[in-house]
Amino acid sequence: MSDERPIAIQEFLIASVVRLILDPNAPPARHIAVGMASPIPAAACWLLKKQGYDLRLSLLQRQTGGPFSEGGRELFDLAGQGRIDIFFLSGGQIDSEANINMVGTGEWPGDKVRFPGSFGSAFMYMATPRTILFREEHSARVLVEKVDHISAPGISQPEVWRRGQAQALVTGRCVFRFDGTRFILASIHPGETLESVDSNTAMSYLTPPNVPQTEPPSAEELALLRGPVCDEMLGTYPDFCRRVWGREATTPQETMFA
Amino acid sequence: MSDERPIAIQEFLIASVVRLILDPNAPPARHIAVGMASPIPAAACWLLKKQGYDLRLSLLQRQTGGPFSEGGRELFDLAGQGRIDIFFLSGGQIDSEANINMVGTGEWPGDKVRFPGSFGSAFMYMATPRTILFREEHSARVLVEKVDHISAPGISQPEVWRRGQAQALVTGRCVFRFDGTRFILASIHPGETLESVDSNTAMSYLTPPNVPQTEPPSAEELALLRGPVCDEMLGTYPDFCRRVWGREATTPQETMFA
Amino acid sequence: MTTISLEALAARVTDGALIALPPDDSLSPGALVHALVRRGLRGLRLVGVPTSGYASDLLIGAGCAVAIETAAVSLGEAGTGPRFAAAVAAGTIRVLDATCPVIHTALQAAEKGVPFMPLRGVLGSDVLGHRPEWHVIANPFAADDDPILLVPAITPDFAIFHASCADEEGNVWVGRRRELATMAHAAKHSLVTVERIVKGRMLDDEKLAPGVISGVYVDAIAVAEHGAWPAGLLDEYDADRAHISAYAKAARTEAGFSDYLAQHVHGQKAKSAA
Amino acid sequence: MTTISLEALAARVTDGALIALPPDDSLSPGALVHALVRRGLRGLRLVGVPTSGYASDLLIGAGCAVAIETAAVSLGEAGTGPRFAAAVAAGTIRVLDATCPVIHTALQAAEKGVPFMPLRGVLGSDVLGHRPEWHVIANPFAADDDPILLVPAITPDFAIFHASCADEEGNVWVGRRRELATMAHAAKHSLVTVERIVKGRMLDDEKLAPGVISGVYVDAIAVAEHGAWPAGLLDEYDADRAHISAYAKAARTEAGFSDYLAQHVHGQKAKSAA
Repeated sequence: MSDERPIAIQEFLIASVVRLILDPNAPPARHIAVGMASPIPAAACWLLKKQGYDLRLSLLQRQTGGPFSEGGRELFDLAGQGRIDIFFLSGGQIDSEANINMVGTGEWPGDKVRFPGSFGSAFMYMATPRTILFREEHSARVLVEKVDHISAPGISQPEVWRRGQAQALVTGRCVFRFDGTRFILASIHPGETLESVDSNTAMSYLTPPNVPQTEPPSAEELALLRGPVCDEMLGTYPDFCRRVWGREATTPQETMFA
Repeated sequence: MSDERPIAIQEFLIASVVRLILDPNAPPARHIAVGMASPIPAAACWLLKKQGYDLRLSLLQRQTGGPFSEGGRELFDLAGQGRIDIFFLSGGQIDSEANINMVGTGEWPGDKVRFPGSFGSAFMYMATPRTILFREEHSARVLVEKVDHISAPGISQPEVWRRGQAQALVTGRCVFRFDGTRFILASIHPGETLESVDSNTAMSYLTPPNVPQTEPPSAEELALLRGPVCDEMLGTYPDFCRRVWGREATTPQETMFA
Repeated sequence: MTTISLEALAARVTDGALIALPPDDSLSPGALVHALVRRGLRGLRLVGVPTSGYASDLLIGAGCAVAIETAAVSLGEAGTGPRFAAAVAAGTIRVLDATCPVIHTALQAAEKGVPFMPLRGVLGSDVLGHRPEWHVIANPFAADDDPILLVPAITPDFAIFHASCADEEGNVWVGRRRELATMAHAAKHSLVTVERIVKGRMLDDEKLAPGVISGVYVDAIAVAEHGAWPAGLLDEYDADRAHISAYAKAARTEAGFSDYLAQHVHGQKAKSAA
Repeated sequence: MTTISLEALAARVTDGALIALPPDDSLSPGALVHALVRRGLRGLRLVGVPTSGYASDLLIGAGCAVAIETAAVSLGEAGTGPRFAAAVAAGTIRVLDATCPVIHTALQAAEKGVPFMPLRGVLGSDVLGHRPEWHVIANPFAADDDPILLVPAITPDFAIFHASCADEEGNVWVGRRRELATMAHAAKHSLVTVERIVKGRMLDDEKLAPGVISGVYVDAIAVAEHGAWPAGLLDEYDADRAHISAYAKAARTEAGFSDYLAQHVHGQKAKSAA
């Protein structure tokens, strides 16, 4: 049974996150945690689980079940202990030094547009060996040369304790790799061009010769996403599931950590 | 039904501890904690509970039940928060400045006689508004002028954080009050004299004129001690109950916190 | 411990108090917050443990709160708390932006009775730059230069939350939400609503005890059925997402928020008094 | 997680390792300690969390341990651990005397991934005077002179303990003994014996989850029925006081201790191999 629906942009992002997680040149991915308000990373992790990869997955956004028994601080303690290999962060603004702004724009603490807040970013970004940045909206107001406020810094002075930095930034138009000091365009999604990326990006980045197209999700991946992965996510991300897959959460579904 | 058995010395100690807890001039006793290896304080607290006093009692030496749900650190956290009003300490040596030694004698860490160790004393003595010191053996080897090693100090410099000091020291021969800098003989148990106390004490203390006899436990108190209090203590202090009250723990008894 | 009414519980809270409360997905005290709004409290300073949502947005919108320390004010998929965002724009709320583990750490410091506790990370964040009361010291245990953050203890006047049940001695079952235990340990007073009172002593049951907060920390309890609403409660009931979404829409404007209060908060008073 | 044999579990521990273990009244791993003695390990450094008893005394007496950090080595009413006391007198054990909350605090520091944590009290104790690696700093949050202790994190190589049960994913139920959770969080590896393996995932059960340590911290599990013996296990069985009292008597002398080992520890090997 082939699914003829076009590939949604979110499905491209999810597939891109999956490729980044599996990157054989990156540090190992044994335990991945996904924070609040992170449907795309959550879907990528579920996809890997459904494909049978042996990884431990800790999802924060669950009211019941879940991996923790030590309350809200266990995620941060785990990361502090060095037991979380990958975390995901987004931001209202992201800049050319991989700084993220989850506070707001205008004068501190965000008198122009106020975002919810920094959550655990100021800690997790520095405690985790690999951080994958994601932001569906790829526009000049999001990808800025310099964020109005730094919730969590992309680069630290050498004497500052830090286990890792951003591995990459996945957007609705492309994937940027981060090399420790700057972003490098790694692939662009179908329908986008170097020009469309450039004109919607206010942050600096490097464009190497021969930027490939982003590899789309495979048919098998799409089938898993639209079926069992969506099933897992309906309970915690009903709006996302409706928007991307047209699925409605009928009964409350609070499936457990797997 | 009158109990004709003579009053055991431990019963005198227990009654003395009860009087100290109820001292109307001392800070309030709403929540009392009793540490490990403290049968006399435990009996005093049970006696107060059985008499109907409204106080919260947290006994550490229980394998099951008990007041805590946060593991072994909850007692210390409670004390740190200022929620424990009275604690009890003993020592292999106790000296004239109310220092206690739970480490050992001879060279550090106790090459002559090694005691079990300091347990929580170095913290609890300073975090608790009232500490009642107790030691059944009243001899010149226990009550020394200066302890070989200080597990927990009786007196601190003014800049050092401390909520309280020893209220008193209860021994098998007498009760000493502590006035913040020195011990003052407060009462002597029946059968003892000023001379018998003095000849068995190597620490300095003040002897006021007219030292009274220690008030013995009342008939009602004795009946409670030998009945329901002993019942409560059989599970955790079987040796003590055998020695003092001649009772054997027949079946394992792990009564719950009350 | 005898239970008191919801309004009597709310009456324990005083103007200007420092109030710690959990986020919407962790035993949020919806009914108690409604009662606090009805009391018309002023000058409250809120602490989101470690974030907050509907509860804080309501207290801010109703003019009860003058300050909030939190890692976020979020309604989940419905975004930033709208009355919070409006108060930020208007400059009518003092925001002490934090990051989640800072708040956990600051409450753990109060739990242990120490004046501060260290935390890794945070250096280089503007969150730190706006908290002059925090200290960065040289790690005295390191041979090399190793700056590290110290955050001061947070000792709330009141911790407020809604739990499944309490027993007759005031022990409260919060399950795996241990951050509520830390919050209660750190606070001077804890005011708790529960779905129901159960018989016996939960601390005597080895199976139940690990999820219990001892009554030693609990000042007063009121029974409030469905008292987390519109938030959910563990495995007992789900959040009312439709309501929160409707709230987020209504609260975009001052007028919409007033209507919401009239209908869902002050309206309740008449209902519960009837 | 598949379980392994008790001897295979013991084989994970390496000479010279830093081993954290609980006191006799808190899920003490009696059977595993016997297996460690049978392995003839050398150079172990023990950490009592926060005190220790029979288990440490046995490892010290058998020559497996060269150092111990603890707030006490106590057999309860039977007094100081006799082989520990003998080793102190002979100078064959390095004792890092501590006080209970220091050890809890040092493990909490490792749990949080910070290099140190402050603690009140302790100033003026000789325990502090013998720990040159500890620091006393001026509280940077105080206006006046306020010295305060900082203790370095303890990160054990192995945490070892005996629990009631584990599920098939390696989640372990320890009930209210949360200090074992902290110990497991702080340690690099946790080796656990259990009475039994249960079906399902305990972390999915809101009632059971609060007493569970997640399998993320657990390296390997062996089933050892009555594995706390001679210590007791929660509400499942009591300590064998008569045995501990007999041990205390036997272990007063080197010869008596050797006889004890031959009868109760090495004797077990033949039995379990048969």
